[in-house]
Amino acid sequence: MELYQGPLDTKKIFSRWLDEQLTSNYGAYIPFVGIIRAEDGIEALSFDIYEPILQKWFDEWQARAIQRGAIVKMAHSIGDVPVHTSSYASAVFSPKRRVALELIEEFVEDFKANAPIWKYDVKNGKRIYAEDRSTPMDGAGLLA
Amino acid sequence: MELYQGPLDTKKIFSRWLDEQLTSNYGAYIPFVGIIRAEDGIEALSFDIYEPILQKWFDEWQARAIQRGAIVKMAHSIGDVPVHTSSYASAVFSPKRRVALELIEEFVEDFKANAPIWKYDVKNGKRIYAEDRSTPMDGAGLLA
Amino acid sequence: MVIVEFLGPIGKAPIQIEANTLADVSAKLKEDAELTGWLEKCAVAINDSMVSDLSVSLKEGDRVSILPPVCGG
Amino acid sequence: MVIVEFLGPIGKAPIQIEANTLADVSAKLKEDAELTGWLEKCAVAINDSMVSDLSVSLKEGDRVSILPPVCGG
Repeated sequence: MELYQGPLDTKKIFSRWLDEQLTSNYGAYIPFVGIIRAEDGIEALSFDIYEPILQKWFDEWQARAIQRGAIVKMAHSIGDVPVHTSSYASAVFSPKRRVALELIEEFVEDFKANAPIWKYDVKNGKRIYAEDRSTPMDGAGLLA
Repeated sequence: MELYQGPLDTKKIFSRWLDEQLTSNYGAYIPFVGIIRAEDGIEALSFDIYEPILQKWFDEWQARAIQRGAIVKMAHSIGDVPVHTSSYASAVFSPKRRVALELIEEFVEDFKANAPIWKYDVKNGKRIYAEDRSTPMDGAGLLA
Repeated sequence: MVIVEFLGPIGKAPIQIEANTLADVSAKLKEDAELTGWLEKCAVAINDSMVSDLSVSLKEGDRVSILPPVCGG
Repeated sequence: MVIVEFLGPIGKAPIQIEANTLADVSAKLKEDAELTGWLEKCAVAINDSMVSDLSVSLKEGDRVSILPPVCGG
């Protein structure tokens, strides 16, 4: 798992992940790249990350992937990421395409639901929590 | 759609596809990269392609993707592709992740079932049709 | 006359035959012992469009393609 | 004493409270009008492990994290 201040260099990340697995004999490599869309007059999105829990979440996913003969990769931005640049890249490597196609979907969807990352719109230099687009994590409401 | 003699330079292709859509305001980019696995003592895989029907198949997919607000990309090798290099890359760009995740799966699965491409194992310099791994296309058996 | 071409691993040169429909093509190809194993696994295109109906009529110069099982990727 | 920290957009400094269980933490936090809107949407971790049971007991120095709705990507 990799965290970066500001936008991701997804070209470098794509290439490095490929090089890292060059001789691992995986047959399918599926990256997912998230790009910041220009909408609602935002200049950028901005992210807070709570790394200890994100790392645990990722490590559990890695263990699950390995049980299925695959591996997962992930990179995310911290702080401001301007529109038309990337804040998120993840990937699955697997011997066969079926497992890879299934895993990338499960991995990305669970990431959206349970990775401890908070998103803010940046407008006129101000950070506004993207509450309407955010999802309570599994187990939310325990203290209510 | 892009066809190349020999292995694909997937790093260049990934980067170029990203650059081509830099200002299209898509939020999700999902490439699928096929890598030749070392197995059964093969040196390489080799491919025949019937381009006119492949182009039609691809154009129909592009039209379907556009109806869903997305686009698809594809590159494939012709001839020999050594183990641990790539013969196939495809991708979906879409405003949102759900459509992208659904489309990449449908696109890759239909590609495996209906793209007019024939695969051969290369062993000791000889091409052997990979019959056991091949799938009759939709409508097969019409003349039997 | 129509042209029948055999794609990929079938490894047979194109042939010209008299045929008014795909049913005629089918009858003709079944006479070739080399092809009997292939026909039940092969799909068919006319002038590069996939077809699924034996009764489709053919005209002079049409190109019929025989497509064996595929495995791209 | 346990430490309660509020992550992301809650924007509140950590506090120290007396609590033997998460139920005690819940009771304490409900006294804070600033937090009432957050609690029903927030998940909870103890020492960076997610928890789903109010009766879990706490020991001196434990760190309780309050995690508001997320949106990575």
